[in-house]
Amino acid sequence: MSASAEIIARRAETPPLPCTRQEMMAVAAGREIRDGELAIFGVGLSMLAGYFAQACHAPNVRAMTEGGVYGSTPIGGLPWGIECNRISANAVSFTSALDALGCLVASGRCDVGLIGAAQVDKFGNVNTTGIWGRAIGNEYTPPKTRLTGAGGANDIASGAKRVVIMVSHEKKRFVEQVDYISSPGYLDGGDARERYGFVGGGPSAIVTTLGILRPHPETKEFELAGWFPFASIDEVLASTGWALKVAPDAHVLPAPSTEELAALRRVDETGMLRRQT
Amino acid sequence: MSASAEIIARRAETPPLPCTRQEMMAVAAGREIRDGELAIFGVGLSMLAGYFAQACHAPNVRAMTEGGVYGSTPIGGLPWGIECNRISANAVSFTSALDALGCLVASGRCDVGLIGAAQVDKFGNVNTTGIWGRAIGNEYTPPKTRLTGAGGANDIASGAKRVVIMVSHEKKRFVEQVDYISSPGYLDGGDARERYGFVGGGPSAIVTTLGILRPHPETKEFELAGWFPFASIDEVLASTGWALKVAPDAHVLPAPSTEELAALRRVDETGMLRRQT
Amino acid sequence: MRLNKLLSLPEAARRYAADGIQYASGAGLPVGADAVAFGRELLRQGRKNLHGVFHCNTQQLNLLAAAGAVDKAECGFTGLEGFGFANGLRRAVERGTLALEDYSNLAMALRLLGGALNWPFVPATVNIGSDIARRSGFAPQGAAGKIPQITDPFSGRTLGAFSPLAPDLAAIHVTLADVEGNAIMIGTEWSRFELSRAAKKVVLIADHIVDTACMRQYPNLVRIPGIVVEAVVWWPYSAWPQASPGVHDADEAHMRLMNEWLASEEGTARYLEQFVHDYTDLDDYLALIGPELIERLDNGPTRFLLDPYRQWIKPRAEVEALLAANAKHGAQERKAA
Amino acid sequence: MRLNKLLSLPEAARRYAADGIQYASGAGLPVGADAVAFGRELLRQGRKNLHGVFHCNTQQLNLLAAAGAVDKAECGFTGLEGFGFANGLRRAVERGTLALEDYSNLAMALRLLGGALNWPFVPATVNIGSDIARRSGFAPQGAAGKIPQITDPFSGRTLGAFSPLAPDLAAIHVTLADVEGNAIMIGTEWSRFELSRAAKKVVLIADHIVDTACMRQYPNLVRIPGIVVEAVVWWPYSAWPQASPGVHDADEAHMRLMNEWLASEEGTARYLEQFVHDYTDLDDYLALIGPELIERLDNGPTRFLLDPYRQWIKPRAEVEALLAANAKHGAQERKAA
Repeated sequence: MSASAEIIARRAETPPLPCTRQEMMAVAAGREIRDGELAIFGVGLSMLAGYFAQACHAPNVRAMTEGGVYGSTPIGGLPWGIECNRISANAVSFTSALDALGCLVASGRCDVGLIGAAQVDKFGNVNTTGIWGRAIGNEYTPPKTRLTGAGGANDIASGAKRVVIMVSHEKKRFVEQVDYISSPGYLDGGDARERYGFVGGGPSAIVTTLGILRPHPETKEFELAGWFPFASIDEVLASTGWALKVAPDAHVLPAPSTEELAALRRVDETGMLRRQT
Repeated sequence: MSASAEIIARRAETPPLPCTRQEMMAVAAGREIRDGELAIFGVGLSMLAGYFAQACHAPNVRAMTEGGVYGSTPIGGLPWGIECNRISANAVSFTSALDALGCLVASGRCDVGLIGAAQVDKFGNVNTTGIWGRAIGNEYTPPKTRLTGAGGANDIASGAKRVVIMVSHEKKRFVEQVDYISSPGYLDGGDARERYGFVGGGPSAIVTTLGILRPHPETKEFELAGWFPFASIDEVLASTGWALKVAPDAHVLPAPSTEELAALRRVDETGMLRRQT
Repeated sequence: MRLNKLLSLPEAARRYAADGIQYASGAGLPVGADAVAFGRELLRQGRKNLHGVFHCNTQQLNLLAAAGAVDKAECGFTGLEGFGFANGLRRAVERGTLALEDYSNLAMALRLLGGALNWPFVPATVNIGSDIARRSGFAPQGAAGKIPQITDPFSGRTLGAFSPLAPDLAAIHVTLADVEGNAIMIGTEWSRFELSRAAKKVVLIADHIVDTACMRQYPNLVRIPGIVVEAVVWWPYSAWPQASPGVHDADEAHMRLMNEWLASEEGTARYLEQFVHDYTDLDDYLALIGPELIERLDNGPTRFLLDPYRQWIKPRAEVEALLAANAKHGAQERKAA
Repeated sequence: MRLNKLLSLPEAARRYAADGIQYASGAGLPVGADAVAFGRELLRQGRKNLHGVFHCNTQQLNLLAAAGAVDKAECGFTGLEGFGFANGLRRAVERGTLALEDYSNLAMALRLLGGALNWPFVPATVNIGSDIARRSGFAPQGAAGKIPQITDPFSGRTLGAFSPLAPDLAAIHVTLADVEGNAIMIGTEWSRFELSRAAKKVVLIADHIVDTACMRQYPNLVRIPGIVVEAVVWWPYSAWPQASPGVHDADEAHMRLMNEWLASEEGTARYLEQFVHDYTDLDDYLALIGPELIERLDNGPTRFLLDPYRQWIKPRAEVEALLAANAKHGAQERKAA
């Protein structure tokens, strides 16, 4: 048994987690970020995950927001926006959208982006634009439910070296095909991204409330790579709207360590993630 | 006799000017600038002419340089450059080349630009790149004499609503065809500018050490529109390297008024123009 | 060019806005510095059929859309970040009374840059491949003209082309302005720099009026010079309930109340009555927010960012005197004409 | 990522420059703030066959060209403004030993923007129609690939396309930097913002090192954040004999002397001997300028522009201690590896 397999086995036997599912998800997403990387975070969960990484294992992550806010760490709780004073209070530089999303992200310089999704499909395409509940058809009509639009996520999905998608694991969100591709994953799979010359590599992980999905290296179809200690393969499959494949090396993922949880809770000062279970 | 003809006749009888030819030229060029205009000045003579206009008849001219230096007036003598401290000392805004030459000039927003020339031809094309002394031929070779390149003048010539060219009136400079078009005038005449979709209107005047040339409304060939009191049609023709036409309404131009000269000399604090006759 | 460009908020809206224009807000991010008060004034003056150019939705667009004053809008992000979906905007979109053209946030910035440079098109390496390029709210029958393909002449590879934006009017929120229209923004510029060059007319709405000496001390901060500005409006708390970094925090309770009320027609009517049509002047407007809350919002964590400039901030009486002088001058000019 | 990025001038040049690279200077205008001292150091280290990307010529390119270290260069303006033609550069061009590719000043800025955005090409509405588009110093046989035609997909009209620039190394002059590489420029940015995003590696040469607290007070002035910077060099008067707004004036006498000497091979050899190879360290370099002249140049009319930041300027001893700490750290890292 390898050292890491041993850890996994030990974790799998641990009693119910001392944290919420949202916290587990934030920790799992944060683990995707490596020290020293240039990383762009959105608002909410993804910002928490990013700053958790910085507070924990990636102290030199170069964090930015799409507003061109550089070098800041949130104070007094999670910012409700990327120009929230909680994040504007200690920045070293303010520039612009063109700079952040253009010169640093769409250009291919940014190592990793964290984005959210209302719907995601098996090729990692993200919908944050609207819910039609049907194919739109030839003539475009307004959605039944209008969402937030693409924002900067389309630019991140096109340009960042890799993208981590964070989404709550529910069947209605994990669909065979999204109603509308707001931010491109692997489109219809394989090397489809090459058709558009995207400099970004596409999504490397979908981190959910139940586990992590990763793309098959060839087909780019997302497969179950791991599940959280409180979840199971069956729960994941039942919560996914397509016939999800399970990767051969899929395994239970380690619960947050004491250090991880402490770091996360320092970042989540106001306990946003602890309230939402 | 109309009032203006009367003025002209009276001016023509005035004794030798109380100013240098360079000063006359600066005043004549400055008269091309109207109050309130957004105007871009180069270094040297054109900056003097521009700030003379501001000091004299166009107090609300909105002066800028291609470095994105806004709202300043030179102090302590003529700046030797567009980032000279003499002009950086009282600016209200510093931006960039992209802003000044792109957003404000090439965009078509700038009303008037003053540029210089080493050579100019009958269609107002300007050469500041090099002197070959022959047609370059199919294969490009280095010039006999390398000059300064186009700088921002090409952008001004392409985008400013109108352009005033300032050049010393010598036969070697007023040529049938410039060796190299650094900054486009009317190219080969007529509506040639339309082929390139230039938003700028092209040169409205060539102000020289002897007088002013203006383009024929149809052919765009530059013609003699007026000469300075110390000059004559014959001197102008003899100093021009192409068969210069004289416009039907060509006339002698008014000498600098006392007010004009006083304003110019306030701007030309260090007497640069008075030394160069 | 007049050097004193101060106008009252109502006068600026009257002079530069009209029904049917392409109207852009110059804002920080969705919940950041936006001249929401300018949108309130547009509604007070009954403006309608607006074509909104909002890099991101803010409470201004949310309100204008809820009130039915906007027929068309182009946006990157249409939510309210941490405050959820923008209920007024989403209602108008779902009902089909507002045609919304979707782009990404970078696309909007680039389209404004294209307008600023007066380019015929802007190269697009984003939005291609997604439904943003395949679906058009403005041309439901076919989006082929939205982000057409072009070929890179160097490599032969295919990419997209964005259409530039050149709005008729931009009402840009700035932290500090002098009476000539030189302006300093504190916080992200977002796309206000590009917009100030792309728009046909620019009106600044400033939190504070400062002496021009401030601009001469900090010329590199003056990213919007007066030469591109038509008018300067002084209206404190114009961004309310949103934040203005360095000046005041967001009013989180009103952010929520506003968005809740805009979720229904009745709520919208109530909001318009109480928070749009009911105040008569600046004092009245500030009373809506309330002095206690203002004091709290004024003492947020970014307050220190304004410290270097406080010495140049003109007191209210002086701003009002300058405004009156300009109004008198304008009246004389109109009489003479 | 190291937070302390301070390197000595020789070490920065050694680590990031090499023969044959595309080397860009990040400067103000021709006679403005340019890290001329970085060019001197390149010559001291014997660098050659450089491909110069100089938005405008400065005394740095004039010197590098005179010394024969540059084979190719791309420029907008190649003069020295009020100081006349650049004699070192013009000699190299006229002799044919330096291939010069001409663009306009806007074209250079746009090409750097294109590099910053990683676009395949940049729309060109200038330079077209002129000999800039018809003549290529890099491809004398035919300029067809220099500014090829493209068709606007919206209107069908024809325009040009510029090739983007992404230099291997940019040595950018800034007024103030902290040890992390956050930087403030005083005076026009010219194209330093675009260049700092377009270049593959960025080294800052700063007049002063300041505490990061300065950047947190003025984040809107920090147009180059540390996240795009490899190394920070402290070298006072690096722009000499040119000016650095807010810090020092131009040394007009040396501007003239330098350009006169560079007009001939003999003069160039003399210049290299006396002003490039002869100094051993910063004190020695400053002695070349001389304390009296430094005092005069320090007291120019833009001096007041630096006042707000003086409280954060680190004294020389502290900068040298930080530099030593980083050098030690670097040596340990190399030993460990």
